[in-house]
Amino acid sequence: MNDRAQLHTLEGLSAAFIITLTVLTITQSTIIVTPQNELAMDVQLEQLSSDSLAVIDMAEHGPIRNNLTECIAGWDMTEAAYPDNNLEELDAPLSYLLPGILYNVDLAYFNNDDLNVKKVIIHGSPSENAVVVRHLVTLTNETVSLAGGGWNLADDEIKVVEVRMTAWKV
Amino acid sequence: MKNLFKDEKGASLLFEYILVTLICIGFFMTVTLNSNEIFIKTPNEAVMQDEMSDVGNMMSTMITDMYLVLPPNGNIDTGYRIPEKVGRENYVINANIAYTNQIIEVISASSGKNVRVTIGGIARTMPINGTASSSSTQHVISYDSTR
Amino acid sequence: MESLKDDTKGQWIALSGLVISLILIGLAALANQAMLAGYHSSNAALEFPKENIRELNLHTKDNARIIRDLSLSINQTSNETVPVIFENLFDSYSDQVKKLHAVHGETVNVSLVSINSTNGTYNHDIDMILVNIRYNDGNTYYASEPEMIEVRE
Amino acid sequence: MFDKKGQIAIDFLLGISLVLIALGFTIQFIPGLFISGSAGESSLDYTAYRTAAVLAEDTGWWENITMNGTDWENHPDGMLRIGLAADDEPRSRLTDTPNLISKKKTEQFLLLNESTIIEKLGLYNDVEDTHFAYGYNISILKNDRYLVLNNTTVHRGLPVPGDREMSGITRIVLIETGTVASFDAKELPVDPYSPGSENTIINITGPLNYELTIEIDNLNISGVDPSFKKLVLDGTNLNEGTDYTAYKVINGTELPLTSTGKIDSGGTVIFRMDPGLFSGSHTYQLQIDMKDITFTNTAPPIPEYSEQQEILYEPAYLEVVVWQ
Repeated sequence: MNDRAQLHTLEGLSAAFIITLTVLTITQSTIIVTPQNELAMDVQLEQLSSDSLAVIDMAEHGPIRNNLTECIAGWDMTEAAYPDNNLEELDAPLSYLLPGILYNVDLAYFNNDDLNVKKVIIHGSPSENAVVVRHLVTLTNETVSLAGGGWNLADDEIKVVEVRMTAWKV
Repeated sequence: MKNLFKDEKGASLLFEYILVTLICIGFFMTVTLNSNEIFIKTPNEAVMQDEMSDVGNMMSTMITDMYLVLPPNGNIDTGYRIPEKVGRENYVINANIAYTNQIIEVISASSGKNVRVTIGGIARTMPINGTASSSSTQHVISYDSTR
Repeated sequence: MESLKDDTKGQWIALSGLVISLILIGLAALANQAMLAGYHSSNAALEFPKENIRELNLHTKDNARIIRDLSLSINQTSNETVPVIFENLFDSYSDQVKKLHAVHGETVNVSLVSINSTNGTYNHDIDMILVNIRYNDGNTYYASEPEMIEVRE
Repeated sequence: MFDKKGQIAIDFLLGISLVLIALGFTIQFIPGLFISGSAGESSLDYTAYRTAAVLAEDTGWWENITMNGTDWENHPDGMLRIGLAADDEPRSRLTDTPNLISKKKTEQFLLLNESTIIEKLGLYNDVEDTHFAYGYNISILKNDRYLVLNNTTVHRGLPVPGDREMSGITRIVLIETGTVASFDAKELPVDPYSPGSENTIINITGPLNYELTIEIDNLNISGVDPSFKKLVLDGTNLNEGTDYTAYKVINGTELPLTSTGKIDSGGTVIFRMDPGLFSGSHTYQLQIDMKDITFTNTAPPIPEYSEQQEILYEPAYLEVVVWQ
């Protein structure tokens, strides 16, 4: 028998085999690498975050005890310093509603013409894909004194506060 | 047959070259003949299907989102951008059949390929109509309660 | 098989196969990277400021109710009429909302159109407020004119 | 056959042809290779998002020749759009309370037939006027389990297949799960049937078929170990865990309370009662026994649950998953 005659056939066979194998590997891996694209995950995160604020805003009874206005009204006007949070009433329902998601909450409001942005909940520094959602609440002296907060409003004053939440996946 | 294998001249250098050349010519002929099909049409088809469904879905999602905040008295205008071409072709977004079929259609003018996207019953309470052509990339969806 | 070992020449067919595979892998890696970077032909749909518009609208409604209650209680101790107090408070609200949105590059205008009372005693009580709400973020323009708000519970 | 020279060309040809065939296949594959992974997927993403948005934020719509409104749950025949958001003003098209899910609409949604859901929610792919329905799974989850409304689990569609590309979106919603009545402990009477200032009583008129929640706040603590002892319904002791669960509120969060756990001063206690207890149509008497907590009012009147009751909304997750 002549052995040499098969040399090139074997070579060709192995080359074909390598190419086919590569194609197969790639087809399999594209699906594994991108199970859900980035866009969809961002949308989901943003939706969950804004839902959580909306739901807290409407809550009355059940596991969420205080609605968003009451939570904010009860703030004692001191900023949070990591790792201590300063608004446990809001942190509790948020962590209940958003398992696996970290967030920071800032309050923005105007004192005459000066913008104040105060940190009230800090859970770390946001990652690259963080989303920001906003919600507005109106405080009056009545809601503040009921919730025992330190806002110090006049009887005939209303204060619009923007609750700004930065959320990201861990 | 025995002779074929025994004869060394049968596979002479010349015959070898002829065979190789023939096979190569055969291969390149097939490739050239089908190159348009293989290298341009198939990828284009795949890209078009993808992008047209993207554009249609974008429209449908935007209309749904808009519907959910429509003012009872008033108006909304929102600008959006669409890609100039899907694959290599121009296209038209057609929302005129939305009322009856609950569908937004993206049609390519030259190849006639179309992709349809559902809009989930919204068109029955908010009449939707209009077309948008990819010849301009900036468009506006507009709603006015008084019309 | 002896001759296979002996032959140390190029084996270029197998080599070309390997090269083609490597090119393919490179291509696949590139394509995946583009996907991971969030490249998408059109994500304008999700840039529609639905939540912002809704929040502005719903909050204005809530706020009108809060202001109504507040102005009725201020009226007990003040000699101003309810509509006057209401208007002042609403102006303050409108101003604060405008500033808060301006921070994000959005133009918002909430203005009071009229204060209505069905029993005609709107010096003391109010049950319907009409306001104009306008929102513009440069890409989307929203106007509700007027938005009718029932403030009596 | 023993010649060592003749075969080189045929051998080479065979090798090169094999490579060319493989190469041809590969080239044919390439365009589909990189795009097919995301082609149907982005469409599914959008569909899931739209479906969830319409369900959670829209009220739905029905109309016939003379009338229309958002209360489609009362007129399923004329239903044009499915939406689960609660609405107190059926004439106006939008709701002021997105993400607040109506119990009646959800119940009606569970009764709709398969083709109506696919058609009205647009859960299909339209290719040349032929509809190819997507697989879908719409459910409301509470504490990682399907929510149960009136003995029906809130779940439509097929179980999610593990081997397919799919896309899902989750929304946080508030759903009506039952009723709640809040009582001020200062207004609750001392139980006249088993006197003792640490026992109080509430009347509950049946039949009731939804979960009851009783909240008592402003508790007057009189000793060192303020706690809750037991619940007695018409003379029978109730079982903790099966007939009811008890909670206390600390810092705005609900924590489980056992019959030995301590209650903080000024605290609130909450009892969740199984609806099966109140199926008869007469008035039940629920006796609440405390320890080191006193009540001062005298009966009559005995407070009635239904006079205080409000709708209880609880947070839950609305999940929509679609696949080809």
